Amino acid sequence: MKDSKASCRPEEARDEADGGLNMISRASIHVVAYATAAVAITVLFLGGQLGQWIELAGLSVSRADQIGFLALVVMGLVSCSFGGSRLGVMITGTIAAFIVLTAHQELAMVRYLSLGAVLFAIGIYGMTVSRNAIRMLMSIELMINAANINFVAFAHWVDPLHIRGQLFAIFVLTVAAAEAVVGLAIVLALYRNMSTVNMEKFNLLKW
Amino acid sequence: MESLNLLTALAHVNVEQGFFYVLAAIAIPLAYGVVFDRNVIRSGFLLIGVFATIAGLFFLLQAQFLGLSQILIYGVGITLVIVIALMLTNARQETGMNPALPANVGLASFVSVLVFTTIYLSLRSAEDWPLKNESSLSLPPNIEMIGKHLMTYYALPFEFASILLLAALVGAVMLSKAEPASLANAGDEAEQAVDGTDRV
Amino acid sequence: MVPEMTEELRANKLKTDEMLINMGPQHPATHGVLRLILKLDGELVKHCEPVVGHLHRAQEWQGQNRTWFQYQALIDRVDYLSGMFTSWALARAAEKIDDVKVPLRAEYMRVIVAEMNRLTSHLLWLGTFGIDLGAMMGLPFYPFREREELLDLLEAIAGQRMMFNYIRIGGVQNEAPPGWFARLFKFTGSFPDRIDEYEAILSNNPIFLKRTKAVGILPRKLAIDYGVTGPTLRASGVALDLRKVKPYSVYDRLDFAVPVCNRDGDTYDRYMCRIIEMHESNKIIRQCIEQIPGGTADVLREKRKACSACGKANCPHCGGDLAIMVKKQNAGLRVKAGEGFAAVESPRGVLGCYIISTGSDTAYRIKWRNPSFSNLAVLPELLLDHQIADIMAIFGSIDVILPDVDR
Amino acid sequence: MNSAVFEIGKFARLTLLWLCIIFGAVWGVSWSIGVLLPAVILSQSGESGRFWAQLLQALVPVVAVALFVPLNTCYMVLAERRLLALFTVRKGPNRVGPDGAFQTVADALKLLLKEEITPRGADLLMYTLAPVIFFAPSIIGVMPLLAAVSGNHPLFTPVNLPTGVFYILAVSSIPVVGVVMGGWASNNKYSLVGALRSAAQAISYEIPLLLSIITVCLLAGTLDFVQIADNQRGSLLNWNILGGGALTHLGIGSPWWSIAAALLLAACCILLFALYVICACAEVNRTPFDLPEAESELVSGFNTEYSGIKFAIFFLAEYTNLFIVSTFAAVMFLGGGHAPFPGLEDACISGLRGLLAAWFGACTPFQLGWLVNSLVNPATVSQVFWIIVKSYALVWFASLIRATLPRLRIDQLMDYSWKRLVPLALILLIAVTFLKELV
Repeated sequence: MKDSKASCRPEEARDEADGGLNMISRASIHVVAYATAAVAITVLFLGGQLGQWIELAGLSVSRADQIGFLALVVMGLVSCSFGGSRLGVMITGTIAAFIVLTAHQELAMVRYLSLGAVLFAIGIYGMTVSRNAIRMLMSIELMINAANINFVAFAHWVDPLHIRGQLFAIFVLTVAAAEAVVGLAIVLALYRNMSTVNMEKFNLLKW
Repeated sequence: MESLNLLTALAHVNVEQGFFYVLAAIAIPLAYGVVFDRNVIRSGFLLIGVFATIAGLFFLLQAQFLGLSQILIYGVGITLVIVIALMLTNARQETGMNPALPANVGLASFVSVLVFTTIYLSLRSAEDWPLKNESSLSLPPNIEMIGKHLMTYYALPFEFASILLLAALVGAVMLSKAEPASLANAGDEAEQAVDGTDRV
Repeated sequence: MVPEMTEELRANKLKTDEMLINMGPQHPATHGVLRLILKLDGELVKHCEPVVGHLHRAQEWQGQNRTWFQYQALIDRVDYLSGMFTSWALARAAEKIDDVKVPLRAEYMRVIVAEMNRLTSHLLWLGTFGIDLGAMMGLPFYPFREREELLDLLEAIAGQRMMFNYIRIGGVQNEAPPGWFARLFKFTGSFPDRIDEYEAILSNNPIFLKRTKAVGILPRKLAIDYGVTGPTLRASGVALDLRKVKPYSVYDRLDFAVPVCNRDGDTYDRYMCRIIEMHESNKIIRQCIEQIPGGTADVLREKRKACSACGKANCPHCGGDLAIMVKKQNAGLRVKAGEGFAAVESPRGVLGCYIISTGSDTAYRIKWRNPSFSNLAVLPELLLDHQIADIMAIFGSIDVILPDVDR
Repeated sequence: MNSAVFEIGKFARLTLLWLCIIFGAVWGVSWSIGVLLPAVILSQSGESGRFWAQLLQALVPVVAVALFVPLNTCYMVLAERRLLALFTVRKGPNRVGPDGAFQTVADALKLLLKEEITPRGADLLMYTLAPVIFFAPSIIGVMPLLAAVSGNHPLFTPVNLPTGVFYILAVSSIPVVGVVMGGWASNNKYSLVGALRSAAQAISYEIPLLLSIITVCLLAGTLDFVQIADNQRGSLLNWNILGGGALTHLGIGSPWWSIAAALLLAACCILLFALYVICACAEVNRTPFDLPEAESELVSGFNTEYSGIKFAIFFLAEYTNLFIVSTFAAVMFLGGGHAPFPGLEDACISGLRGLLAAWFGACTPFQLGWLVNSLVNPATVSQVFWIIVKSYALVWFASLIRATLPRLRIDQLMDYSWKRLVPLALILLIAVTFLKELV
């Protein structure tokens, strides 16, 4: 029992050692997140006025949007209270930024594409950063799904007659299934040999 | 179809937009959870949630068949396999630790923000989307359409996909087949372990 | 709590994540309070350690601190499914020390009730074995139907359904009530058909065969090494049955076979052994009813009514071998000084009792040799590399009674 | 022997009582909020009440399902217990209510009032979410079946998806997520093993299940429930279990190969039905495939730690799922709402119509005729009657299986699926398509 804890310790130590860059990035995330959270709260308080301003500016926004804003911000706050401070703020910030960026869009399609982009970005982050190989695979699945949203959105708006985007999404689904199966088999085989799924330990091909 | 009138009427009142935001507001926290949750198995379950919301988006986009396939294949099949893999490997190793590799965090967040910005800006800058005006309500059910396409224009890729799946299946079986020698000395080791533990 | 491995251990030996699981003492299928510490690799059992003693009641110590008369009643509780056999072993050991010759009629009565008890025990085993294999609602109740009839008969003769206290030092408790033999004879007539009924449910059921064939193979040598006895041993191909090998009571006068499997026994063989044993026990009971000196209780009663000389020691209807009890059963019951060992073949195997008596109203020392204890000892060997589901099949098939293990 | 007949009689009485309760309640409530209230609203407030009337009508299927599911579960549990008692020479529940009719109601009340216990170390969110995820699909899954059960009655057709079959298949694959989630979140090793078993089992039995359903859909040529049921109109010979009408096309002059193909097709379809029943048993965790909750091995598997209302929800969902697969089989294989003989159905409908006419002809002071006719449509009633008879027969059959067979082991279970059922399903898929063209 003690040994396994001891084995964690060096990593934590290194965590602190190269924390310089880390701290900066954390701080920047905080700044971004709090800023977007502030925007979200502004949206919450302004409510109807924001819609009027947008309409004044020549754009149209429907009542449903405002209801959507409200629901989103409430949900963000709820998740904030659930998920601990930093993650909650990040989530709220992302949602708020997402609303602000997409709510006034004329094209509904752009909303979907933006959501795809958000999920894709989250997936990229997870894939780059994950310590666990399986979590990395999950992030890849996330990215593939984000791409699928785009395909289906395009099929709906650009090619409703021949919904070829949906066809492509089906092929993507197939490939993703194959990828998941083989990827997991590789991870399991690695686990059998190395008895860990920690990406840092997979250093057989050092050079 | 008296009852359907109400639903179609509701569909015109921009409910679609509201539903979209609700789904997005579920999907984004869940996706964050997939990446950031300290418990990997839990993030596996959250991934199911992400897939379910994406299936919901597909329903909003009138892609019923794809939405159902998403639930059937992704939501249940793939994620369950992932969760099982997580349970088979030692997930306890990682719980309690920071799930992220610390060295990569700054770079990764930069890259992901960059990716999003790039995509978003390119979306905004595109002026002439080749949009079509046909209402998809009047079209034949998309499952028929998909079936026709798969059997005619896209027959060859379809076959290739099946071959790919077969290859993946065989490959996965070969990779994960346990070599019998590895089980040989498990017994004495287990004995040791039992002797060493608390027998309360 | 799962033991955490050191990094080297993990790297060298552990290939997939193993799991330590406690089966029991409060598990629905451990037949009592057995605790198995299992080490599982996925579904495979990699190590098993039975922990016994949760039901320890100091039965041996109590024997040294209770009068013989009290202890006779107490000892039925050791193996609550076959109480006749424990009291029989005690009675035989005490009689050996005492040099008492048990009347022949009493010996026949002992064999009858003991074989009936063997049937009830096997029937209960059959029902619970079905439950262990997951025939959740279906199976148990058919054997229990027959067991109920037998228990009614035993209750009629002993006044108790489980803790009979019927076989006493020096004979048996009392004569059978009116009509008892007729009922029993009628039951034995229909019972073989009932056994065929169970077999129709189980013996050819493909799922049952899959679950039992080639599962939990107990090699002959291993069984002998561990001191396994009873049907579990005979299913492994060793023809050890005290009733045949070292006939006691009147077993040498009876014609019955001892089922022995001619190969290393698996779970199915153990099941089959017990099924055949039930047929044989049934046969024994029928023979006893036919052979019993003095005829059935009703016949004897009629004869005694008609007899003028009754009550005298040489009366052909009531003296000599037609008595059922030769010692006074009261608090003054004593056994002569000396030591003796006697064993009987209980439904679970060889049940032995060793007594040292100083001639007082309590025993000086009593030691029991319980079949379940030795049979249970072989369990870890049997379970190795089997699946979780097989634990129950194997454990059920060796038929262990936990009070018999822990005493 | 006599006592067995007596017990069967009691069971029939119980069934009748409960059917009256279930369908009386569902019919009464649907009729009042689907017909009576809208009529009242429309007569009171005219055009302005149109929205509310429509809203009420749209709510009918939801309310009907919400009523039907718990009541039906009450009956199914009771029926199973009585049947198992019958099969195993016991009496079964016979204390609460007449012949124990309300035993399950009492049990449900007890479960609702029991304390909920959350084990230490459990993942609270997942632990709470699991029963919901397990239960939601069974509610959603009943919805499109309603259309088939009620013969496409407009009030009960909430989503007439043209891909109803696929919809049910997709939805019915969700519960296993709940099982895995609950098993993992309970922080109990037995639960975890049960959950893993369940996942493996669900994934491997889904394949032959899907294949068998796909084969039937190929035979019927559609994915629409209502259409599949309608295709089997006529007689027993038109049912999909006997080849979906292949036998009826045969005349005296048909060539020998056509006759042979039709007979073969019927045989294949019977096999297909057997395949479906086996896989469905495995999908809804019924004996002999109840490994995830194997009582003698894993105590109670994934729901070991659940108590109170959460356990009740698991229980409810399990039985509803059983009912769904049974109804699904009735629609896909056993002719849906059509009687086995054409004369029988007509007799049913005309008899009912006559009865209604006699009844409402005698008392029409309030001109209730149209109101009643809007829901007591004789054709609909006959349809519901036959489909319910068929699905309950399958449910009882599942009870019989439970009373008979021991449980399989996990490796045997997987073997059975991958080495026997999947090849069989593939062979049947090819054989049925081939023979269908030949007939």
